Amino acid sequence: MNASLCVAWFEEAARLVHRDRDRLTRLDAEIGDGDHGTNLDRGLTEVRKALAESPPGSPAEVLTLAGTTLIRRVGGASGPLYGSVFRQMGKTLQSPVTLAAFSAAFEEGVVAVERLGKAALGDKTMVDALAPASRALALAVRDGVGVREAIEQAARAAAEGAEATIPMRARKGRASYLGERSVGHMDPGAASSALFMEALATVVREAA
Amino acid sequence: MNASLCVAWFEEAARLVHRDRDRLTRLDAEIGDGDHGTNLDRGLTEVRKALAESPPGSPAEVLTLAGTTLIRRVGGASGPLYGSVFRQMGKTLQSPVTLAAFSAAFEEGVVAVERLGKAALGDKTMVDALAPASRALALAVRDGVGVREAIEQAARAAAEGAEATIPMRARKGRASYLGERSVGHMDPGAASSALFMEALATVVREAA
Amino acid sequence: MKKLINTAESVVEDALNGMAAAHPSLRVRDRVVYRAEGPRPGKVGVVSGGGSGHEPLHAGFVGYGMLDAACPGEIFTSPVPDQIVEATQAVDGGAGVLHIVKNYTGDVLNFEMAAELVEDVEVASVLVDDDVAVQDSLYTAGRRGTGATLFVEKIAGALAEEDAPLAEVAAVAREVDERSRSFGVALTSCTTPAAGKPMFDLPETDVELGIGIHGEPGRARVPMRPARELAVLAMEAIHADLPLRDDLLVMVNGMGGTPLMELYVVYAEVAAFARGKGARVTRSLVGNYVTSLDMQGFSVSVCRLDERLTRLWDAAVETPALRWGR
Amino acid sequence: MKKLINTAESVVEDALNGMAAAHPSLRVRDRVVYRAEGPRPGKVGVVSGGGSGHEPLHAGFVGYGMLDAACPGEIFTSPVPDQIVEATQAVDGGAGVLHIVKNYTGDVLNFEMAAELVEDVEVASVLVDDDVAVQDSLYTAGRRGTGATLFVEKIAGALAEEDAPLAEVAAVAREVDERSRSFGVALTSCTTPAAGKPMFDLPETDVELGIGIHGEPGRARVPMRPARELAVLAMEAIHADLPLRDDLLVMVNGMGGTPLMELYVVYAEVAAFARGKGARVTRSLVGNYVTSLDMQGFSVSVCRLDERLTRLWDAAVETPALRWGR
Ligand SMILES: Nc1ncnc2c1ncn2[C@@H]1O[C@H](COP(=O)(O)OP(=O)(O)O)[C@@H](O)[C@H]1O
Ligand SMILES: Nc1ncnc2c1ncn2[C@@H]1O[C@H](COP(=O)(O)OP(=O)(O)O)[C@@H](O)[C@H]1O
Ligand SMILES: [Mg+2]
Ligand SMILES: [Mg+2]
Ligand SMILES: [Mg+2]
Ligand SMILES: [Mg+2]
Repeated sequence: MNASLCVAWFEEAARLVHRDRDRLTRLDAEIGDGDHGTNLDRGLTEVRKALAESPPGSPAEVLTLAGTTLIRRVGGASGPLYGSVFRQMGKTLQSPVTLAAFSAAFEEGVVAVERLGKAALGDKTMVDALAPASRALALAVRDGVGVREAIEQAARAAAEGAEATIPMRARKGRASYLGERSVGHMDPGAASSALFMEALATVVREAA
Repeated sequence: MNASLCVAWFEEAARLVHRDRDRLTRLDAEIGDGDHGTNLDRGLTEVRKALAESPPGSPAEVLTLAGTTLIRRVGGASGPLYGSVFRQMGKTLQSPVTLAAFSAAFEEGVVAVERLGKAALGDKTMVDALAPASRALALAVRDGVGVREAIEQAARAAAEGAEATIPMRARKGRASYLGERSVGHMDPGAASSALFMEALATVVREAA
Repeated sequence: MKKLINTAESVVEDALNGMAAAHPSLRVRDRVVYRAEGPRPGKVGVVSGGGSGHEPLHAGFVGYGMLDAACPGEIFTSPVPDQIVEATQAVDGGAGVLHIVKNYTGDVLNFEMAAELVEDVEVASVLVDDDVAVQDSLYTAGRRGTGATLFVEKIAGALAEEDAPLAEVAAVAREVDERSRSFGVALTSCTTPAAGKPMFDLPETDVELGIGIHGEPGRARVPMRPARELAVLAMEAIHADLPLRDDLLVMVNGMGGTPLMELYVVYAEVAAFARGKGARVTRSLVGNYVTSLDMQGFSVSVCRLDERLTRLWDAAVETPALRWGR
Repeated sequence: MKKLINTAESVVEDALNGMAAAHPSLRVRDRVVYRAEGPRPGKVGVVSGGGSGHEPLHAGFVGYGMLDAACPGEIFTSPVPDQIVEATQAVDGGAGVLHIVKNYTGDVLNFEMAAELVEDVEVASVLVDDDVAVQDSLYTAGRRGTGATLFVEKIAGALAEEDAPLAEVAAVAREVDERSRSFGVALTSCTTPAAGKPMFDLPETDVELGIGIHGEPGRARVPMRPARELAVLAMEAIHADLPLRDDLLVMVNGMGGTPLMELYVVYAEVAAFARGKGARVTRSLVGNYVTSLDMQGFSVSVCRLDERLTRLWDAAVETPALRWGR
């Protein structure tokens, strides 16, 4: 993975989030406060702008700039949380960026969110999409799966993870205020995490 | 006409206004402020109570008590206006209460409203129902028509007068604020005046 | 319709009980709201009133530097003469009483009747008629009294507090009315508890221009547009009638159901318009002051200040809804 | 949806421009609202913030005796660390700065990040979590911060004005939070400008109990009932968690679209309930203070006062939305 592929990742993520903005906002309206789509859309627009203004030279720098921009421009819970994922990835990503290096950094990013949000698997948050994606990546590395296939598997795991939040009862974030009533709705942050992984799969597929 | 017939008049009017409260309020919502039905319903309930508590000995006293009660309990435009009709009638009604005496007092009542409200025929107010009713009474007296028939004619004239307010453009009261937009709606005060006359016709018919 | 009421019949009474409980500075008796401390000898009493549903007007303006008493009627129904007579006699401190009356047939008639019935108290009356949406002609009941009522009550109340004689207090009230204009815009209708449904139907695409404060439809219905354009429409209507110049007091008033945030959006445009005409907005007020139950919308009221009116506006006031200087 | 806005994107900016224009006592810069006169040496700075859409909270409480700065985020979105860092550094008068943070994940995270980034300023943080509708357990993000935020800001602000040290100002803020509870009821949902339609559908026959201030649905939906019963439901929930006794500060707060008249109806019932429990409501507030855009409904907040808290509540305050004593 090089810097331009990493930039392409955020551009594609921005496109998908913009396309699905209203869906994310609607998911958030059901069990939160109805701003997740606009929050992320605003944040990723700023990320694109920042990446275009001063194109970073390495994937690590792309991730750090994206993370910092999300923290500085989004607000809400998802700003600091997504920002931390990418900042932590940028901080820990080893060169050259092999699948193994990417997988390791991604896991660091997920751990950072779990720590910051004090969230665990099953709490009905973005962690429920991110953690399975990280696990899929790690397994792919272990089994020597090719990059493209590995990322596809991670994207599928994230999508399934997001689906799996539907029957969960939320224990973190705003949805937790609803208690039982949070059951039956997909977590908006898990849904947007699935979009991030879908975006990665798309740019990796197209780069191949 | 004796005191008890006059009391019966207000009881029947109270019944009709209560029955048509929502219609009067709706008419007032269209070109006014949506309180005419509740205003008159509240006022006539108080009139019934007052008449029951200290039953007056003469029609003149009934009218005066009704008028005073309306002024003291209704508020809005219709309280002072209807109150003045009946107070003025009470003040000027001659004994014995022949049709001619009643007609003369009624005319005095109408003149009182016209003066107080500075309203003339065609301004789209209660005057447009009351004045034709008074004229019908006067004509009936001139032509020696029987009491029952005379009152029926007055009631018909009031109803027609109320209908005739529909195409008018209001020049008095709240409806005047609407200018052209007041056209096409019956004036609520004219509608309630028609009910007063209908009530009188009913009690006279039943007394016969 | 969902409303925080017990019954439609008791809503005025229940709300007055709440006011009395919430504000030890007020005393409520027989449907009149007084200052708890009663009349001050030598001070002109200032009394207003009108239909309920416009809260905080009028009862929320009873207190030091403003009203001595308010007479609330039923919803959108002017009070009855008895209330006004009671209030007038109770607040007279020997210097007479000013009636501040919004120009509606019902208010005018009931206050007139009351003024005739009052005994041993000198009464002066001032009509407020600031709404430029209504043509003052032979073909209307004259302009309505709306937002400027607050200006009149504040400034007349301040002068009364200085022990000015009745004629002067009445004169300044008239002067404020003459120098003030208002215009209102509705995004939605309002719903009275008694009717239980909106007074008029206003589709999602339209707004009513030139509304009053009783849920009456306005003069015209036009397509919805951005806040900036609505503010300009209102200001143009005012400016056409009272050229905006020199020092202005400007109120952007919510109709009851409009969030404060939106009123500030409107205020920014209103202030920019006034500046564009070369006027200075030296005093302002943004909030829900002269309302129409749960209606969404706003009105703008403008008063052309001079030094004396500015001083009286700035004078201390201590009421439930308007308070500064103490 | 009809709203008095120019565009959904610009609404926060436009409203802040309106606030700046309307209140010469405020200065707005880079999405932070400050007192125009700037920090006073030796005084602890008091900063709060959160998503917009709750007006007048927080920016309407910037001024003498309350906040030094407010950081408004986008609608229902907590501010970003940059704003908070800016505000914190700008208002420090050398005695440190208190952050008053409503307990929501987003607010907590952004204020925490800001506190880490601030340089050369001592920062203390207080979480407000007064909403009894949420169980404080391992299975939730903890209780939400709602109406009591106003109490905390007022009382901490008053103590800061007396030049108390940071630790004491933080301690009194924590004490107020501990002594306060709130409960909210929605009659309608609210509509964010971005979404353009109500957050949830609430039929004409039902209300939501235990709502927050971001249009989140509540804990339960029950059939609509008279104001008296809704008030009792709210007060029972509070009383079960914090027994009502001695002196109380009570706020009946409108959610933004509720007319003042209805809030007074509710207040009468709330006060009666408190009296019924043998408590004394010695201070009260009725109005739209901590809102949720155009939502119709109310919340009740109660704080158990002692002599010191009463004195601090009574201390002079001069902000756009809360003002007394000067
Ligand atoms: N404590 C937490 N840990 C991990 N993720 C969280 C936590 N709290 C919230 N989230 C995620 O953030 C999402 C909400 O983001 P967003 O709507 O942008 O912020 P906010 O909740 O402040 O309005 C949730 O759907 C959830 O996935
Ligand atoms: N100046 C007037 N002269 C005669 N009748 C009037 C006048 N103004 C109003 N009315 C009558 O009063 C009716 C309205 O009564 P009501 O709704 O009870 O009072 P308000 O207009 O104060 O709400 C009108 O329909 C009209 O018939
Ligand atoms: Mg959200
Ligand atoms: Mg009417
Ligand atoms: Mg009326
Ligand atoms: Mg949010």
